[in-house]
Amino acid sequence: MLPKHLIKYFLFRILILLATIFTAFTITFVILKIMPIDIVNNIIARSMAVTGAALGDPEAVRRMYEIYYEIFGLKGTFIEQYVSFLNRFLTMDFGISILARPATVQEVISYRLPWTVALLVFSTILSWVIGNIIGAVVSLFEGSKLSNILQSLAIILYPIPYYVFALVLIYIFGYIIPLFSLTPIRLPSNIFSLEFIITVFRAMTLPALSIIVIGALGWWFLSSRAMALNIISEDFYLYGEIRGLPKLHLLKKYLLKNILLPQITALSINLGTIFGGALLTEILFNYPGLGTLLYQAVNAGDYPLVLGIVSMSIIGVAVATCIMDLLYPLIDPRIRYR
Amino acid sequence: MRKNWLKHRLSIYVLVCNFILLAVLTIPNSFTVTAMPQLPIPPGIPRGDVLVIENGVVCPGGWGPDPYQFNYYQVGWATACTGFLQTGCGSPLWYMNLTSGELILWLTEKPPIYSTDYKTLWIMLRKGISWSDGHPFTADDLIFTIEYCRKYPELGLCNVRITTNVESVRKLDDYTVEIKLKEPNPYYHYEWTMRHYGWPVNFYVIPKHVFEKIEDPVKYKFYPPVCLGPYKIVDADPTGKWYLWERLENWWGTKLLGIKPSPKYILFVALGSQERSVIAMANNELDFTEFTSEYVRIIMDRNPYAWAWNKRDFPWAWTRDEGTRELVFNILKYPFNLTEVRWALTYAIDYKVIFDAYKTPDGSSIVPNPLPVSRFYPLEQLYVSGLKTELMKYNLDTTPPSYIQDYLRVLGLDDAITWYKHDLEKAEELLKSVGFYRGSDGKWRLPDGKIFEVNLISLPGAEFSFPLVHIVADQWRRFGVDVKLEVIEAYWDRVYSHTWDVAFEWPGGGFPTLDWWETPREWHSKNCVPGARLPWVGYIMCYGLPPEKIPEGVRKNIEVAKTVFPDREKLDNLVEKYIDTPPWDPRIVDIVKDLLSIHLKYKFWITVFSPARYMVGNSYCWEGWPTLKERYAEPKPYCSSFLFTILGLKPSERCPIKESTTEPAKVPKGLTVELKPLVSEYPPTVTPTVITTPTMITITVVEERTRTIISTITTKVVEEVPTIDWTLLITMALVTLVIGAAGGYLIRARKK
Amino acid sequence: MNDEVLRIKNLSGGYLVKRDNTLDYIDAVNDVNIIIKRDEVFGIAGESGCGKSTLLKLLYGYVKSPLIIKKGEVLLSESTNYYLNILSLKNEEVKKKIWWKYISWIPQNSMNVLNPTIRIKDHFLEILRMHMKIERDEAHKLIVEYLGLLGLSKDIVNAFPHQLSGGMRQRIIIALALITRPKIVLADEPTTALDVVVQRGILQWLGYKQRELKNTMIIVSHDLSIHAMLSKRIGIMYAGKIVEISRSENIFEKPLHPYTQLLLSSLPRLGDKSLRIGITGSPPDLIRPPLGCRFHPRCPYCIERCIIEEPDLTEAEKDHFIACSRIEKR
Amino acid sequence: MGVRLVVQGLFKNIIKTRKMGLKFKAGATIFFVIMIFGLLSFLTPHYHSYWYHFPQAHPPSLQSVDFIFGTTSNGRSVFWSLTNAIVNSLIIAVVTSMLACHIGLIIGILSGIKGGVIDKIMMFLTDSFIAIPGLPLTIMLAMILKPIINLFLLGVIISIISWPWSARMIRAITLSLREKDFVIFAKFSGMSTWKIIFSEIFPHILGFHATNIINTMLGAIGAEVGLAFLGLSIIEMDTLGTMIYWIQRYGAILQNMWWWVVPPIATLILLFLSLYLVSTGIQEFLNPRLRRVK
Repeated sequence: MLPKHLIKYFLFRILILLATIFTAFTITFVILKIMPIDIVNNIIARSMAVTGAALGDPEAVRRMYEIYYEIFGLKGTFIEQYVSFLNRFLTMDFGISILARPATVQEVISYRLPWTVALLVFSTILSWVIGNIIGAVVSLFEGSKLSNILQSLAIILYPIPYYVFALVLIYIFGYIIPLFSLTPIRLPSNIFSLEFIITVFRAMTLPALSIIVIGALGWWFLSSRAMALNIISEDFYLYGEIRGLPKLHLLKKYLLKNILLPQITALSINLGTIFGGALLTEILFNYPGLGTLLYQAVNAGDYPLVLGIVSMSIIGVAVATCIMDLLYPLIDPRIRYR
Repeated sequence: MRKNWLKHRLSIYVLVCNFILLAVLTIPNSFTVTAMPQLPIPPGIPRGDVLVIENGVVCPGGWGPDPYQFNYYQVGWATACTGFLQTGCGSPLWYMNLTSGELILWLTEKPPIYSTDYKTLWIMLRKGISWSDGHPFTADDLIFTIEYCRKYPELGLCNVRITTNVESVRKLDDYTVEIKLKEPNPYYHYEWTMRHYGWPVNFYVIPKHVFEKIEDPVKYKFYPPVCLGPYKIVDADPTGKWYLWERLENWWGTKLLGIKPSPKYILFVALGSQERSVIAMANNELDFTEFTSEYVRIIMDRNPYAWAWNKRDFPWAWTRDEGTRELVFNILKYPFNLTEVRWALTYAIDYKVIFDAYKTPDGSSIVPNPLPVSRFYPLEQLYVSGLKTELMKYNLDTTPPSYIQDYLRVLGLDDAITWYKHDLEKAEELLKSVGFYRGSDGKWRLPDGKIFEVNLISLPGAEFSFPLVHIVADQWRRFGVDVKLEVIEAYWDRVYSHTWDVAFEWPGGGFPTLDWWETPREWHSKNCVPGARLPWVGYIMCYGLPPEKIPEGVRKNIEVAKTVFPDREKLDNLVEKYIDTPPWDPRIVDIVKDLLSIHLKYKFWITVFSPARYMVGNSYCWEGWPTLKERYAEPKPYCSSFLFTILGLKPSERCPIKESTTEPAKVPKGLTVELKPLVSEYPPTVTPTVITTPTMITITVVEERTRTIISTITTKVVEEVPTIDWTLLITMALVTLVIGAAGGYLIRARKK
Repeated sequence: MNDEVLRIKNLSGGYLVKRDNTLDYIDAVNDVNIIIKRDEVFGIAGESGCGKSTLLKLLYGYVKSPLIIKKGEVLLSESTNYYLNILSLKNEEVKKKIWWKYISWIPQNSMNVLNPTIRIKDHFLEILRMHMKIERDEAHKLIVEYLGLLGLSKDIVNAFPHQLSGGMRQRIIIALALITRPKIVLADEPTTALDVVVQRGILQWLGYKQRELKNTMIIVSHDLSIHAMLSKRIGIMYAGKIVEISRSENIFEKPLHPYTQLLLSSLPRLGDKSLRIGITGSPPDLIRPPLGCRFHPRCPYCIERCIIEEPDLTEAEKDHFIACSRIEKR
Repeated sequence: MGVRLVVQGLFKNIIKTRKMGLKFKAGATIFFVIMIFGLLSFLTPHYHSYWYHFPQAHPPSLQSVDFIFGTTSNGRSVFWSLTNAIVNSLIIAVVTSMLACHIGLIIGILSGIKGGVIDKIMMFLTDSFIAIPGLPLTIMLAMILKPIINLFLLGVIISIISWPWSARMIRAITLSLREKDFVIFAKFSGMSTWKIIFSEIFPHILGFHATNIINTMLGAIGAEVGLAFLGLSIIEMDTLGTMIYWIQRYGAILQNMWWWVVPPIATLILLFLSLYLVSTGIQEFLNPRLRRVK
């Protein structure tokens, strides 16, 4: 059985988590409400403009507006709408997406979630692993040629805006050397076939590459190298060396283990953000992920969909942070519950 | 010694880097990599069996959020990106042949038959038609459609439009339907005729046997759709990026009319951006799409198989779009309620700059248009040339550049009519006449001393608004007007908030028929009642009315100015007459002329041009795209009439084919009839002998003279495609040089 | 019987440091000669920065940039007549053959020297597997047994370093150094981080262990009281040189070198109420050490010869070596 | 926790790498050159803002200053656009960094020093802002403020998503400082909280704060380019983002108009590079621990 103070701490942490999610949701809702877009008006007005025909009876038009406001949950005062959306949020049922009507928000998200998760989990973890390992290894050879080249490369790659890099990738691999097709892909039904792997590879390589190269060689590399250098100067590392432990053992047990613990926190927050999608990357690569969907929804003022995706992201990040806070003491023996 | 070597090492590094880059970039290029099409089609289907269409500009964001939504009567444009319209899945009763204005009898055997008072419409359906699931198509389906819309207010627009227009609907026999209208309306058949888009412009018939089982019309998705067209949907991407349609082998059209489309499969893809479309078409992964004038020159350079409107010759531009591009004034708001201000802003625009901005290397561009009427047969001859003397009063440019005149002549248009003169003096004079004055900073001030500000709004996605709005904003600013340009995503919502001054729109235009189009119908002041939401036509219906008559929705948001409009009554009368006159009646010509004269006099909108659109087909795999010479269909890839483009295609020898037929399936001649709906006193089934009133059009219009003049124009030859893309390489090399130099500096710095 | 364990011969070493684009050599250890015998606790004392720790590092063969060896040998008596020069071996060889087999190390600053992310037993396991090639399970048993022998609780085997007190950690470190029963144990300021009470306990324990295992121990500390407690012989170091070596009684009872005298006089003694006199001045800059006797700028008995001539370590009395020109002359 | 270790790591790392001074010099030099370029914008001729004033898509030539970098597809001088873009982008960057960093500084120090309930509330607010996905939030705000958008407001929008990170970092540093002897000593000697903040904590945070300002500038420039990419920046003005937006819009890369493509992208990369180098350089320069090592 857990000690009393631990239970108290756990409960408090979960309370904070709920409060965070609630506040973030409220902020999003308020901002969405301030947004000068009335999607019902937008949709009807657009149809009317294209029709070019008189709508005739003003009463009928007014009724039409009313019906739509009702269907999309946009009826009533600000507070009423807030309560209704909060209710939807609590049941995690965001109702019908206005853009994709009559599909529900969950349905629309579920079409794209696998893509986003596949891309971002894959590329985030890969860049995390690569960046940290390179960072730690390079710190062992601090001052050598390899270290200098890698460091310079990272310093140059880190600040390149990734959309510039993405564009370069598209032009090189989509056009000059058309290795990767730019057309959307079709997933084979058999997910265990070679064809499936090739198809997914084709669709994901370029966007993943753009994230991995910049992520791995940028932030992860720089931060892990910084921490590794920090650890190398610590007494326990020196004592490890004095005890004549093999280099590989030092790298694994002394360097990486101590670097990875704080980096895991950063990774978990990063993984939490995947539910928001990678907006610019997805738009640039025409990738069918949540980011593009969110952008479309924001543009159109599709409240349920925006709130659905943003809430997922909020919950993702908040829960990831909370879980890390709770689990961290288990992973890192130095930290205790406060 | 060593240090010296170090110094050189930097430059060696950079040089080596650049050489490697150059090698990487050039080697594959010089071997000309043959791009393997990697289309999202099921395995085993050869490229030649698939027609790949990008439907581009109309879908919001290029793709639909829910790909399985085909219940098109629901609010929004659910089916916009699916190929639903283009494949004829949503089939109308009639198509309009947009190159001639003739009706194409599709699901019907006859043109619409009106009663003499235009309160009843009889529709005679074709016998033997079946839905794609084999169920026969009858009058019940049509009646069910109308009743379905009437029954559910949740369907919104569909419900509103049926309840406003239709009194009752009745089945005379299995193939004859009688629609009773609430008011006399000789235009009602347009609601069932596919002219330029599809729903919400016109209605489709929905299958009764499917929809009658539906309890909640809001939740129903109608997937897979049951169609009347020659294709059925096979598969759709869950993320809406593509839709694959397969030819229906037992289609009623093949049996009844002998039409069998050539492509076995049609793939509609969303590529997301023009760049990607260019690259895809250059790689022959795309067969048809629309480009903007910037990108069309790129694709014509990159792919020798790319065909524009006149194959690879002048003119590439297709200028027969039904809409004209206008800058619409918020005429309820001061100072835009003043005709002088509107004209002054018109004269401050230099159309030659706009022409140049849209110009492509071959010399084709937009068509300058002083009137909100489409510039093609017969509207050009009837109205634009017809109002020439009127137009000349308004300072028309009498000495346009010769290249613009030549261009107009090639298109068969009146080369004397270009646009208003860029006349800043006159504009200045007009503004001063209403009390405006220039401040010391050169900016215009309102009489009360405030700076004259114009809030110009535009859609971001509409490629035709760009760069027009930017150029106009720039020119007005040069003239001393403070322009605030806003490019807004939720444009329509903004328009309906009435809080803008000038908006980019396309309320003008027209079809190759005698009547202009629907917009003047709403100009009647009876539409301006307090409770109404103003339909989007620039508020002409409210112009000149006292502010208290203006709808509250408007008054809530803007301060409505008092306006003197002496022609208000005249306009109302004209609109009444316009509504009562059938579209095929020659008397309508004079009415429209008068309407246009009023419009011209008060300059409610600045009609800037008829757009030049660049519809590019890739003839690598599919040939027979409609061209200037073989103008059998409209080339717009997102409109319903694109079905006829599909029917005109045949495979080239270059791509492997398996199941596509080698011949195009042209529409038989007998299907198209002149747009002259029949007028009868009795329902057709009651008296089989239909009495047609002989209302022949007595105006003789000059046939377009396109073909004969082409040879007189010097066309610019498109340069040969270079195998190695040097400039790009140099760009890349320079970028790496900069990066390399910085990197090298760092490396050297550390070495010290 | 040869009871020599380690012979340090003319050992000189220091640090190469780059400052403002000039390479400076810090002369940390200069011409040191010591012979260390079996079963002996040898103390090295001196002010901070006099090169004690550097000397220890050189003895251990832990030579890593910027530390370099200038000249000299560290001879380890492997068998009766065979000496192995540690400094001639390659880095890897030293690591494999010498460390923890012949020489082990008790580091300074016990608070931070244990890897915080692995358990105590893992620290032992590492050494056993690396230096003794003992398999995991066997090693585990061995560790528990060993810790029991040392009088440590079995529970700490599974503890993480931060869960232990400073004294406990220090014990663990000492245990780590002794587990392979090396001939020589080097202790670099073994108890500086601890409070006096714990310090005393640890030192007693260390002395007890040494007597039990009968190995040689070299203790480096600036704290003379530690030496008083443990060391049998003491070498006093000043500015990279050994200035006096003798048995600890000699050093404490009748120090000969003026530096030692001053060092001792600054040490509080029981019952002595006179004011303690510190040594005036500060240790010399080892980049440019003073000519002649390195202590002469601070030496109260400085004569002309001290400035000119560098004194050698000579045996002034029996087993009492001293490097001072004045004494030599006497 | 992780953040704190990263920050500490960065600090220590910089102490270790002795040649950072060169990085600072290199960064400052590049930045200086870019700034000089930007200052040229004060000489911008009035006709620069006009479209089609120059021939379209004219390659670079030396006939006049306007043509040094050629002209764009809409007949504007790339040279003048670039000089203006640099200034405008830097204005956005400075506004953002000033706002975000100082809000972060105040909140971070307060919650770090005060602890308890204040800390809990502030951190939970910060966490809430961190939990909302950044770019969508910016997009929404940009859309709300579109009718009245200007450079300053754009800066405000971007700073809304950047302040929480500053606050967290500053708090982490303050927390570690709070445990330090000198702060405890100051506290025991009866110094008031504000005095402690200003005399004991602040000097130690200053180094991080300076680098944070520059890093935020870097982030703001990047965020502006991202917004512009979606058409949500101020398209009427020249910024680095809108320059890239127009390049994209006119397909300049595919049209091989390298003279239009290279300047903004190269400037962007160089600006990022220089700011990054300067920020690492400043860390080295202002860190008191580093000074001791020297």
